Amino acid sequence: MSLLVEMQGIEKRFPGVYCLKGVGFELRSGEVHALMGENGAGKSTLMKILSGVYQRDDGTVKIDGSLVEFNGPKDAQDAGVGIIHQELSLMNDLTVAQNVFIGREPRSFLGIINEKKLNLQAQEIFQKMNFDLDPTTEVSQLTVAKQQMIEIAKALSYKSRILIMDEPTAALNDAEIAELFTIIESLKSEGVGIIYISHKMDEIKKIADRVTVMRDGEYIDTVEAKDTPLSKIISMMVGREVKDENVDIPDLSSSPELLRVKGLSRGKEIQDVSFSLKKGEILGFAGLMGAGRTEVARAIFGADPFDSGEIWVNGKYCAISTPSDAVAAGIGYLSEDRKHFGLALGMDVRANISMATLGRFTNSCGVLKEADMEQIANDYIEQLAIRTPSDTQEVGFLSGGNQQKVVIAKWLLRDCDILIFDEPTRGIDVGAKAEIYKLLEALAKQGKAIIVISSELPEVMRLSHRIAVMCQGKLTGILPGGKATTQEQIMALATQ
Amino acid sequence: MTTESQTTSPSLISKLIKMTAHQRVLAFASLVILLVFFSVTSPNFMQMSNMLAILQATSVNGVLAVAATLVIITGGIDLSVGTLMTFTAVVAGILLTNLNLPLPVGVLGAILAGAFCGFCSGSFVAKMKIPPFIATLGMMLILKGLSLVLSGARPIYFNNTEGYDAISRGSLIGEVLPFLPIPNGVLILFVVAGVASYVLSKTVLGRYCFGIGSNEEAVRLSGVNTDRWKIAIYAVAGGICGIAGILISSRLNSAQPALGLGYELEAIAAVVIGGTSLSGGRGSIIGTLIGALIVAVLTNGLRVLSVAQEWQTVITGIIIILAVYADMMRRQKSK
Amino acid sequence: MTTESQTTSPSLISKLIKMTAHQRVLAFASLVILLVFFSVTSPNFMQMSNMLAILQATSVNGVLAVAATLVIITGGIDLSVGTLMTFTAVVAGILLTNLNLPLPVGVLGAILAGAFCGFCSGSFVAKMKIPPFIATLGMMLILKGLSLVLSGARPIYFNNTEGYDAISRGSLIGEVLPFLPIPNGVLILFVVAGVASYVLSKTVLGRYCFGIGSNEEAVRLSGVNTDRWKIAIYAVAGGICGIAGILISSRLNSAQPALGLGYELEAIAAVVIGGTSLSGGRGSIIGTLIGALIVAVLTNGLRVLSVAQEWQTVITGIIIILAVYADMMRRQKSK
Amino acid sequence: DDQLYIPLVSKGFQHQFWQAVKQGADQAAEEFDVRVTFEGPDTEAQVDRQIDMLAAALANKPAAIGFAALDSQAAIPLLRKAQKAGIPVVAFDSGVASDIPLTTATTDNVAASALAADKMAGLIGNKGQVAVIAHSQTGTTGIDRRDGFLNRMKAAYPNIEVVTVQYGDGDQLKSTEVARAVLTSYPNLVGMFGTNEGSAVGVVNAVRESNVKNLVVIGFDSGQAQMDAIRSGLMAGAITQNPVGIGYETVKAAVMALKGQSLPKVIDTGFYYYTAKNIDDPKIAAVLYK
Ligand SMILES: Nc1ncnc2c1ncn2[C@@H]1O[C@H](COP(=O)(O)OP(=O)(O)OP(=O)(O)O)[C@@H](O)[C@H]1O
Ligand SMILES: Nc1ncnc2c1ncn2[C@@H]1O[C@H](COP(=O)(O)OP(=O)(O)OP(=O)(O)O)[C@@H](O)[C@H]1O
Ligand SMILES: [Mg+2]
Ligand SMILES: [Mg+2]
Repeated sequence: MSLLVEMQGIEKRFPGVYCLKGVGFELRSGEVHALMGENGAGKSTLMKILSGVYQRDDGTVKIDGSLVEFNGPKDAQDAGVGIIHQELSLMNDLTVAQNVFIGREPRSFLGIINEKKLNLQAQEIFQKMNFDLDPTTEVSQLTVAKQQMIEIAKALSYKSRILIMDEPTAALNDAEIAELFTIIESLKSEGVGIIYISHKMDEIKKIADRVTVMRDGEYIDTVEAKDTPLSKIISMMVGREVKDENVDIPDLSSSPELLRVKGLSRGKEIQDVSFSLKKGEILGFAGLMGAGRTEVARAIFGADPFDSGEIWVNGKYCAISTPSDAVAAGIGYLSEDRKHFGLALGMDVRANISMATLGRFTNSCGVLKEADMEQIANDYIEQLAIRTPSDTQEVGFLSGGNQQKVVIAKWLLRDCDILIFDEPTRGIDVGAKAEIYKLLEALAKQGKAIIVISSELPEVMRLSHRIAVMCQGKLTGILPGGKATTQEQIMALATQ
Repeated sequence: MTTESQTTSPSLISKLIKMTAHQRVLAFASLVILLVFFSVTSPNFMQMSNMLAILQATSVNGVLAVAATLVIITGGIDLSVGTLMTFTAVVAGILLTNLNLPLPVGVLGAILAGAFCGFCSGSFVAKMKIPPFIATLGMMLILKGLSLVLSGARPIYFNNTEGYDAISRGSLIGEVLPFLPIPNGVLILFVVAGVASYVLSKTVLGRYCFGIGSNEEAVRLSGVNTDRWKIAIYAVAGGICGIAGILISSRLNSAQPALGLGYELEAIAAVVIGGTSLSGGRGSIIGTLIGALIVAVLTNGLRVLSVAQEWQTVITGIIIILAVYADMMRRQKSK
Repeated sequence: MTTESQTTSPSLISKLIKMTAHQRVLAFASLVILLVFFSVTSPNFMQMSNMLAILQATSVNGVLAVAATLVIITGGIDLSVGTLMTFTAVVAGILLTNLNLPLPVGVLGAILAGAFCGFCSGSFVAKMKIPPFIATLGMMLILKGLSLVLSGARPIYFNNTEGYDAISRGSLIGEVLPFLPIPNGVLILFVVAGVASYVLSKTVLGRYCFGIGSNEEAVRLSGVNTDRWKIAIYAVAGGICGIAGILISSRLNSAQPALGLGYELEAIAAVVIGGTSLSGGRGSIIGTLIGALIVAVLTNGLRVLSVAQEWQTVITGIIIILAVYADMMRRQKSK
Repeated sequence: DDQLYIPLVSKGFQHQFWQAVKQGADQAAEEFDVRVTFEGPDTEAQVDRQIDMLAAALANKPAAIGFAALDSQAAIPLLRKAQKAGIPVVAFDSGVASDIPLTTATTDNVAASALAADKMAGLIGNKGQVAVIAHSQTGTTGIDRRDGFLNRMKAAYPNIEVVTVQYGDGDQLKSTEVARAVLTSYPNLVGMFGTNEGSAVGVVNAVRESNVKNLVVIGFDSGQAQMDAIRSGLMAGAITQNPVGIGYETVKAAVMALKGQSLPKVIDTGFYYYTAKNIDDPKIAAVLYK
């Protein structure tokens, strides 16, 4: 197998952040090379350098053995490097097909676009991916998961020899992940080299040939995937052992009910959803992409209107029509889409953490108590190990996983009685994930009621005291948590 | 984007309702309501000559609004459309009257001058990373001054150039269909709008307009040279302003160097009333045309009703807000 | 946001360079360059009386720009600041001259009228979901008309009200320090700017200003009633325009009902020159003040140099572009 | 250089009327060997801008100042300052409500448009509907010319009805649009009066575009388009002031004041009614600008 990529001594600094400290990396043709590391280790930055988005401060990049210099993404594309970015970067107002082929539209004389051909080409790619989507749908109408699939389709359409996938599965469900893996296999056989970044450890065993681990902007080691146990990789990443116990389900029979949802409905998206949640309970929501879990959560939170149904909090009927009603009633909601709904990217870490709780940090004249906010922000930065130069760093400059932690901190600080976490560990590294699990359990023990929506079945099963399964807008069943339920039982309800 | 009819019996009426409920048709609703209202309240409103006056009044502002639409869809703004129009009119005046060149040279010169100024604004925005508001505000001031300098601060009359005033005032349609003497200015507006609409929806330039307005970084990351395209879009918009310059100077048979200030707000208003978002990524030329027509009908109607001028302004303000509100409701429902 | 010094020996000079290289200080660079340039080229520029004239000229536009800054930081725009100022001046005139009420009533009335209009614009934006451009454009037209209606289209003079003109023209500072007769109007500008700056950086209102501008949906989903805050912000901006109305009418000793049109662009220009982004989420009052001063110094300096008026406009356009360009470069470097 | 410096702060700049005033001022500057600058705000509503201009002019320590006040009171404090510094002030176009200006070079706008009313009445046989397209609702010239016409009609011609006054801001295009709407709403109109060049040309454009016949149009000021319209008969006639003369007299008065010569309280530069017949008379032609 020939060497496709050879990166040596790559250095990169941002203001206040020494991000890459002489990192090396190599990729052979026909291999899947996993790049692992904690949040903020520098994985995405390294890949952005390889794909021409950032310019390196020092070091060399060779492709096919010859030195290259990329001045922009176009140069990298021309050299055969394709990338799926960690953060979605789509044009929301354009259609799916228009997004996939932006810059490469089939055009005739005078730049007139052949829209039919464009849609056909997109259709072809989707078919290859076994992905059912009308190419003329506007991207803004799609869920994050589908948008992620479009990013993948877009990267595939370049037919690159070097394909970088930066957390492609963070928003995907098992079915789509399986689909993606078949695609990866066939690309491998065509001799494409794939760099794969993910925080889902089980995936590494499934598809990676080699694994390179980074920590704190430094290169640690490269190992063969099949010879190395996961625990070894994890300890290389984190620098210590990570232990995660199994769930122990508390006895909640005498616990009072905090939340009751009765007959919640809206069109086809939410159909007559009813359930209840006790103090101290963690209720997991499982389901396939588009099952309607997010819709239910947003409706309860007042983010979207619903047609009919009632929400009872603490035994009292609650008329919720806006998020501020919901928060006043003690409900918090962590959105699955941090970029659009979770964070003010242009503001600093401190401001984002305190955004839902400003009332607590103001005096009677509306003047903010900055010192208190700084204190609290730093507490959470420490508690959640948020990697940031300071609490006044703009959130937009943090790595994806660290951004997610900031949103979590915001809701932890708000201290709601009922917390709805939609994909809380999306993009979060193993070590931190275990920390967050422990945190959720501790919160439940303190008497909070928690809903966790997750597309990772193991996560739902690991955390939940009960598991609600949704399918096409309906709640198809509620299963007991812990060892009592198998993946197969959940899948059966999710695909009714 | 479909709306479901409430009735169960598929009667003709329900079908009609269904048809008119269709998004595109409803966009005209405010316009139609205004037309009906003025027709009822004033017997003089609904005459051919007044309709032509309204269309004529739309022509210049409409063309400027088309230019502004392109730039606004990219997420930018063009404050220089009004003075750019004036500047190109002065250029045409110099070419035709002072230098006595033939008519096509003057027309082409004005359009090229417009495109060049647009090219400059575009370069300020794309290459120097100056916010469009400032780049085009600066351009507006520069052109305002240059128009006065070039013309010696006096109007340039096109008396030497045979047929110059026919560009806007003549009526090719009227020669063929004498009962429909639509002035050429209006015809040109519709041609410009038609071409722009085609370019926006069917060509690469249009695609990048929407793409850049929607998420410039994403387009750039896809390997498109967004800077170059942005410059191209501003240049095209500038060229269209050149056409507006020809139209207005032909209608006034002179290049008036002091005119044009304040026209930018009116053009942008037409664009936004037409449903194009100032944050970019969304918009249509047909919407802009409707927006320009709404403004023109409203202005004309209130004048024909002889409403006192100060109240005209008040009512215009209220109706613009209501029209856009109606449009927002319609869009929300059709979702 | 730190800049690393290139020199290794920590000499005094390198320290000084480091200090001036600091972001905040450099923001003044364009302003200082202009001041130095005009001082060198014209002996009459750097006189106390001319400096005061510049400050006086900044006062009204500065206050309007402060109001516009608040709205722009939320990602909105306020086109009504100019006519709102006029409207509040007319309200003050009616209260003080026509109704002969005492001075504080007139001042308070003007500010409340401004806040009420801002409240209306804010409600259009927040509750009716009308784009800020249209909501405030409508408001601008409504107020333009109403000012004429209320005043009977003629100026209202404040000759009955003892001391009204001292609000802007008098000099409290001058009474204490006779060599520094800074007019009260300028003092008021700095007080307004100081308070606004404090509110923006230290209070909930300010925090939500930035939050809404940065990502309104994220703030709403944090359980904040963004609609109510948006309305509050527009109302505060309207109240500030009321202060501008008092300032200008006191300076002219009359409420001029036709004034104010076009002032919105100038105010917004000052805001954008000062580095506030029209897409919201970023900005500062100090920047806006610098922006307003740059415009005022430039205008005054070119006049004092007796540059022909048409060239004044051209040069102003060029320098505004260059000043913003320099600012962009500075920010890029300091990153 | 040791030329005397006399800045003129005017009511406007770009419009032809003010350019003609500037032209007269430049003529005088050459003749008396002084340096003249000429400035004015964009619109006649911008009272405060004009005051900023006056302040900048004073900063330059001028020998004398020419000033056409947009508001008769607003500039008084600055003028007092000029007086204190011994800078003579000459008002032009319209007066200042104060005795600081040594003289005012102006014409009577009210009387001028009353003359327009008389001419209009004569041409339409003292009866019928007429309309006014004015250039400003709040500026002094706009008000004077409008009211001069209206009051004269009301006082002297009971059978003539002025049906509407609409404003086109002196912008040719807008005035055209406004005049067309007026023609639509009043089909029986027999006469129209445009109160400045832009308004008058707008009326002419509207008449031409809507093919109205037998409408008596009377204009104000001059300019190529208006003169052409008079020659071709589209416009019956127009009132002209002597803007070039206003500019000339202003500078001349300032120079005389500096030499210590006494000045009359008002320098009336006069106004004329011109038609196709007398447009080429040397006396008329001298006061028309193209
Ligand atoms: N544009 C930037 N400006 C400042 N700091 C940056 C910028 N981009 C990245 N960083 C910092 O560089 C470090 C590495 O970020 P990077 O995105 O490469 O991490 P990552 O390994 O991809 O993490 P994750 O798993 O969370 O995606 C982080 O500390 C981040 O805050
Ligand atoms: N903005 C939107 N416009 C139109 N349809 C939407 C929108 N958002 C979601 N949907 C549709 O609503 C349905 C439910 O989506 P939702 O996001 O609630 O699913 P989910 O169970 O949370 O799955 P996941 O989050 O894994 O995608 C899907 O069919 C989806 O396509
Ligand atoms: Mg990353
Ligand atoms: Mg979801």
